[in-house]
Amino acid sequence: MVRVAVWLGHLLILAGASAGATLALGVLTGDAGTLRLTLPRLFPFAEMSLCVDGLSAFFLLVVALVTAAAALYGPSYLGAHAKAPLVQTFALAVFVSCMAGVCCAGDGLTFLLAWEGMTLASYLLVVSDTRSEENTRAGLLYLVMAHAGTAALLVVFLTLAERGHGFDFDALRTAARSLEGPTRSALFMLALVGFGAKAGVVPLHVWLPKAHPAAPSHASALMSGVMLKVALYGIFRFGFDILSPTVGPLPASWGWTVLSLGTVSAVMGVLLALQQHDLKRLLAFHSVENVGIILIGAGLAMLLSRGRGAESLATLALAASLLHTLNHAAFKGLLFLGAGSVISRTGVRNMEELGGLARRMPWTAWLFLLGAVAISALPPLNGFVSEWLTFQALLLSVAELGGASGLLAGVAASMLALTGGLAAACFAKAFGVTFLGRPRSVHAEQASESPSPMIAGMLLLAGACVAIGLLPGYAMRLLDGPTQQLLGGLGASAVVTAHGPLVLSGAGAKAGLEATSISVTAVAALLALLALVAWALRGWPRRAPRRLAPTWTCGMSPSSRFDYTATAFAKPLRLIFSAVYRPRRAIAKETGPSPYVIRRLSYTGEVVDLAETMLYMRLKRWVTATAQAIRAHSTGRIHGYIAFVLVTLVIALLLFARA
Amino acid sequence: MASSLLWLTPLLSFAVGLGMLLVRDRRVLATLDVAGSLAVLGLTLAITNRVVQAGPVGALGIFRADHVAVLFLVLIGLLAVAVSIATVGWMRQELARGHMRAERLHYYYALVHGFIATMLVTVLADNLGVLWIAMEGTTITSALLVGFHGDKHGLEAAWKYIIVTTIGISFGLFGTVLVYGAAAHAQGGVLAGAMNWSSIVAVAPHLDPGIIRIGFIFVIVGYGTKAGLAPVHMWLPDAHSQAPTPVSALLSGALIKCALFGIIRFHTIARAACGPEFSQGLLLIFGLLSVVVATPFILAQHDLKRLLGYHSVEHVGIIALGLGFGGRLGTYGALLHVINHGVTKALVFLVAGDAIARYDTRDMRMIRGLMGIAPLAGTLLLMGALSLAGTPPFSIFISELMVIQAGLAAGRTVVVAAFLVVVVIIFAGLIHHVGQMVFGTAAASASREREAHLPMLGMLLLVAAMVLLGVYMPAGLDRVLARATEIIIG
Amino acid sequence: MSVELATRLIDVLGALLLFSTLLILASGQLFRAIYAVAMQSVFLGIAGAVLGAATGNPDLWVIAGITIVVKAILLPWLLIWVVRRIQIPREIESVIPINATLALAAGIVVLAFRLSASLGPVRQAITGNALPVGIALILLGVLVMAARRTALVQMVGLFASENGIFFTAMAVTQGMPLIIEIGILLDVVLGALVMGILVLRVRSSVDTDIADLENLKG
Amino acid sequence: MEEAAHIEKIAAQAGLLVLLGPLVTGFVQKLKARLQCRQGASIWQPYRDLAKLLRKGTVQSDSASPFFRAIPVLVLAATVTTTVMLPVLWASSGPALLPLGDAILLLALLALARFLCAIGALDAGGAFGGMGASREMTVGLLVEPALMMAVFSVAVAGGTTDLVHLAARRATLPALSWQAPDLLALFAMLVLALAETGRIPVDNPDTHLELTMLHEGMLLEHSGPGLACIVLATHTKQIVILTLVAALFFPLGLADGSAPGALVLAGLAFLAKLLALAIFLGLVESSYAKLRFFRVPQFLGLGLVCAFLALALRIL
Repeated sequence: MVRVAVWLGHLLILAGASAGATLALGVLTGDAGTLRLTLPRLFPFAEMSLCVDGLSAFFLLVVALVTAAAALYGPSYLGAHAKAPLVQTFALAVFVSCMAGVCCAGDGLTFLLAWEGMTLASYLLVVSDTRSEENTRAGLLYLVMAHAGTAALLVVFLTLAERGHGFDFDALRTAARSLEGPTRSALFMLALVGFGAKAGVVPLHVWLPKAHPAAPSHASALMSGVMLKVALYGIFRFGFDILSPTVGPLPASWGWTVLSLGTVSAVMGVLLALQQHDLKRLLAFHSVENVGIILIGAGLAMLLSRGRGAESLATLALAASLLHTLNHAAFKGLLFLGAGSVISRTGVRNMEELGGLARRMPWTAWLFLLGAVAISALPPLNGFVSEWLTFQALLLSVAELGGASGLLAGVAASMLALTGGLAAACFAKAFGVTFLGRPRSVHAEQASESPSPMIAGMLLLAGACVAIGLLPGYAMRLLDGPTQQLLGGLGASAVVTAHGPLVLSGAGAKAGLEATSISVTAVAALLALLALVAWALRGWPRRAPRRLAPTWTCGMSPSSRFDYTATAFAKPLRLIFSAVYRPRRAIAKETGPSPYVIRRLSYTGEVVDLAETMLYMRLKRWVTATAQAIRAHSTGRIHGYIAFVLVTLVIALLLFARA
Repeated sequence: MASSLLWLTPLLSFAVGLGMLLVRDRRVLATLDVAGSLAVLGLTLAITNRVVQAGPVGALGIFRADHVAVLFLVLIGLLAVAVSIATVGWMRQELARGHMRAERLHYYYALVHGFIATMLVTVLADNLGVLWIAMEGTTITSALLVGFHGDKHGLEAAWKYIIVTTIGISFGLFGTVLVYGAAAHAQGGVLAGAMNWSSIVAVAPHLDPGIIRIGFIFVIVGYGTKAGLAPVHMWLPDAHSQAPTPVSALLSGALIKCALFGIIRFHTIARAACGPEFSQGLLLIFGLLSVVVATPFILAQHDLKRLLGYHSVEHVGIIALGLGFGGRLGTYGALLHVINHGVTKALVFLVAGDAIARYDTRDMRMIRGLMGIAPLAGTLLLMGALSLAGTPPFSIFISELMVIQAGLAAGRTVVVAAFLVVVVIIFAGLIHHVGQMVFGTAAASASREREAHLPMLGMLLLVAAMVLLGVYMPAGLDRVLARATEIIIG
Repeated sequence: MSVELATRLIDVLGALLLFSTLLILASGQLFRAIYAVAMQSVFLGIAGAVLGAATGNPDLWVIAGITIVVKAILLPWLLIWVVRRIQIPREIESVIPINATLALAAGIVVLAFRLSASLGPVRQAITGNALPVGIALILLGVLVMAARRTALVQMVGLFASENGIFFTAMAVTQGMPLIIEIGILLDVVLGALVMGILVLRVRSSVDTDIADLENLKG
Repeated sequence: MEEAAHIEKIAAQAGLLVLLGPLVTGFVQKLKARLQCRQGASIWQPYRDLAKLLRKGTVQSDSASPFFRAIPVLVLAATVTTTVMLPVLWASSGPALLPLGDAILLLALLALARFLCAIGALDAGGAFGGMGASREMTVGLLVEPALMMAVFSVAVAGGTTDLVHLAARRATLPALSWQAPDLLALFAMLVLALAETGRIPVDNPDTHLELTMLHEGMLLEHSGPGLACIVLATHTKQIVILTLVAALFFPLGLADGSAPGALVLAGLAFLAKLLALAIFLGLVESSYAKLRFFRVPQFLGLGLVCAFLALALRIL
């Protein structure tokens, strides 16, 4: 009975997702222009409406993609080990529809309502999976951060609505036109804080790695893969559309802020991810990294935006960042689903206790590897495409901008390179330790492949990763709408795929010079060809048959204890970047009769998240301490009460009795 | 006919109260309770209907119901019904635990209805003197209810309550006298109903601003005490935490609002007499103070009901802010917030009462995993808390939205900023407390008896209102609110 | 009786009322305080009568009568009954030392007079110095409640401050409507009764003064 | 037609690089031997080793997964793919008919190879593989950004990251048009090349003590043809790196047509560059000791700083 309901729910979600996808594609491919729909008037003071333009449609597409996969994946997953499958199905439905609502909102009120609905539904998903104290705390932190963000957004929306006499986006735009510079920038910064808190921008990210893993895995996929994007949608919508001045470039301060925030988030996110042993937490931290990468592109586009004579370059940057949005949704969704299938089969999240799953769950393993390659920005998958575009944009703008901004772009470029390397290392670790080697626990020992619906969900996203990687030109066409809408000028595809859909070219190079262009498709073909050749080479000439033998462990009989653990794998980086990690370690030695005979060594170590310890912990401690102190001062004496009344009256009389 | 309703309504509930003194049987009492409340609700709705149809209506020269009044009237009726339904279940638990003695039940019910009657008179009064008398009446009846358990803490709370609020109210009376004096002077000699709000408002622009200022200061400090505005709020957490839970619900949900009603009446006069800046400025200051002062006590609180008490302080502050920001939007938002907070706070108090009964403690550190042992109550508590904290799709979000927008419209950016910061902090505190109560695993000692669904009806009624107003504004309510706004800000 | 005479009389009575409140403040004995407030109520009644004579408004006579009956006889009697009922220390313990209290009182009186001095034409609406005296009485009454510990003294303070209100109310153009005055007095009596009940119940259950309870805090 | 010719050129260059790869290794080994006053093996030894390995059978770890066998092949493929992106003999500044790639793609492909290698090392599930993988990835992620920055600093000047165009463009500049950034970038490149080619002082190609291995450590479990693939990949990677340095900084004598004279010249120039860089490798390797692994970051830090300065000076 319950199972049927869960299935039905997910099928409905799937249907909704496909509907949304078709709608979005319709708008993006230009058949249907901008769609408008006025909702029944719920509140006297504001008219509510939906409006799907290019930008909305693109993000709607992102939502729909991952949602479809999650809907395929969900039922079996929930069936496996859910506390309250019905509640979670319901919450999931609300969650995705609210995300779609935010993307399609045509006015501030609809936006805010959907936005908060999104928060609440995801909160429900976070706390409903396992009722542990930890999850409760994670949910609390999440809710508080989200609420703080919303407070900032409220100011932005209400200020504009107040000036524009209406919540409708057009009204907000007209209101924004009349703004003077400082106010405009102040509002943008507020919006950045509001959306950044939801998007997990460092240092507002602390809730993310705690909350995302706590939800059921396909919900985590949606939170990490899509919800962050919805927040980014807000940044795009406000930065380029609503708050942007009608003429002239965007204020340089915006681009600077976004670009630097993006860089910091990218590096910090991946650095912290490297030290995680909880599969899902690791992935969550990578979301911080990728949001950073997306913001790098966005910030660059802001710096280059209108009226600096580099339209095509700005378009390139924006296209890179938008494409990465789509890509990250695809591969992060895939990875979370993969992690989920591991967890649902083993019940273990700590990768130290896994291992050897590649043989037991081959599908999951292959797909996870694919996702890992994609997220590490390795060719020939989609992650590489968007990062290549970002690199091109950065390099060309270095020359274009020059000076401090140029240097910033240069630094961003090198940091991006570092990020790529770190990500590769991180996923070599994650994949290797989780799926390869020998199983390190009975759970891993007894694991078996997940049911086909879950595999199907992953396949969908994997397909997206490969398709975007090999045929980037076609994905690029989807970006025409948003890029033209936000920056004007030529669309993305005109700029980026100048030499045909299979060739990417970093446009906007200096006059008279040939734009750098690559064809991932061709390279992939070459790769495949060479692989075949090599395979043939190793197959020929005939030789003695293949033998199996135990791994070389200096002559001792190999066991899973010889496997290199995740902690050990990340050790060099822990030392190199100890300034960031502030690693703590404790080694307890249990010696036998003589101090030289060691019975047992137990090692415990941890790294800290600087933002958490330096900012939030201190803030929390300070606030609670003050509150305690104030509260301690209140005596329950009635005379005090009366005195307060008397004094208040007297003061009020003294101050206000006379005009 | 319609005019007679004005005095029939309080009279009815008073009569019900008196009648109860003669009854001993528990069931009959409960039935009378619910029936009486339902009748009151019906009558209030009838009055509302009349007012909406044909404008304000007066009676006996001292009663009058206009659009402002009916808002509060309906709120009282609604809460009366919800509370009396919930009382059924609560009373069972209390008797089971021996906190209530069966032979004293009729006093309890009688007092509750007397209390409701006085509140009705308060909002129906046109004559400011009658307003004051009824207000003092609420103090007396509810003070007895606060101390009803007769334990040390209850009596202490009752004493603080009656003493402090009586002082406050006497200030209110003095303010009333001054305004009356000014009015009588302006009208030249005493004429019929010189003490009636309606007639005073008529001449308000000609009143002497100097004396009105002093009068309004006395009123806002006086009735403000009763309404729980900081810094004269201190009795409130004591009383609201010690009172029997249904009474707490009424105190927080309805009584505070009656005091605000008094303030609003005088605010209208003061606005007309000395211009908006004066009274709005005062309201702004008290509002901000209340919101800020409540914060630390909410954060570092362990007693569930005290927590809710301080929350009432915060929300009264928000209402005052709305009035203080002024303008159509602010006033509208404040009035809407009166309804929203009344409904939500009553709900939360009732659910909290259930939780407290289950765990037999008010210490939030002892209450864990309510969701596990009482799913419905847990859900309601969570929803209520989220609503109190101002998250959509619950009603309070909408009114807070309006208040904030009004603040920005009034150009009070600093106040709004401070307000938002504090609200976020309070949100953190509240969700921290509630999250830990709702989730986690319950102690073995907690009672796991199945939830009786009939009493829950009362709460569900409130939840329905809470969610409905969060996602939709009925046209009728909107019209009443708009008209009431006009009445207040002219 | 002519208006000037009335005004002069009212001023005198106002002074007497102030004086009696100061007596309450200064008194270290419970009974003295009670007698002082009773005396104050008598003055109040007289004031009512004077105003009634001056304005020829019969209501004021009635009010004066009721005032004397209720506030000068009934309530003091109630207090004394309570005191006799429960054995409590007869001397008043202070939260704020008496001299400090008196200093504060002086300040408050000055404030009250400054305030009403700032008022314009409306002063004619209120006979004599009834307004400043009223304000002063109210604040002083509350001061008593804040500065003295015993519950009963707080009740005394409350009555004193209410007397202030009544004084002003009477002096306002020909007094308030009779019905209202009666209602108010009724409330006062009821309130006093409830307070008395509370005091007695605390005494009977836990043998302390209710005003000393301070367990509810924070 | 022209496209076909283009493909031929590219194929020829790629083949050349793959074939010359082992020779460079052999030459360096010979040089080292001589510097250590040893006779040393012939410079053709690497070819013999490869042939031998190809003929051998395979011994595979019993705990390895199905991935294991595919990895050498993929590593080789990824590495060899990079060879088509380099200007070896030809460099035309005209539009690329086959946009096969640029510096970024090249580095990314090398990273892919490294990634796969590391996975293979973890697959067998021995401590040494894991250690090797961990260290290799660490070195790799330290080298990569620096390498990128060095390349960028050149690319910014050239306005493109396409190596062929870069080379062609720089070849047109007067021979001694070097500025400070170029020198810094070159220096950085040389430092990083040592690390990237797995040479002392970062790694020791001919160690056989597991604990000191970086790259070798990852290959422990590979054997026979599989090992051959990876070794070949290693040779190829080395020559690719050297060619990259050459293409970025000494784009001299590159032919712009298929005139035989120009071709011969280009060939000789290429050999000369390789020789110079190989000698550099050999000299450094025989005059330094291998660094402790945790000193390596400081060594690479040098390259990182140089590369960053090169980029910064280029921009400002």
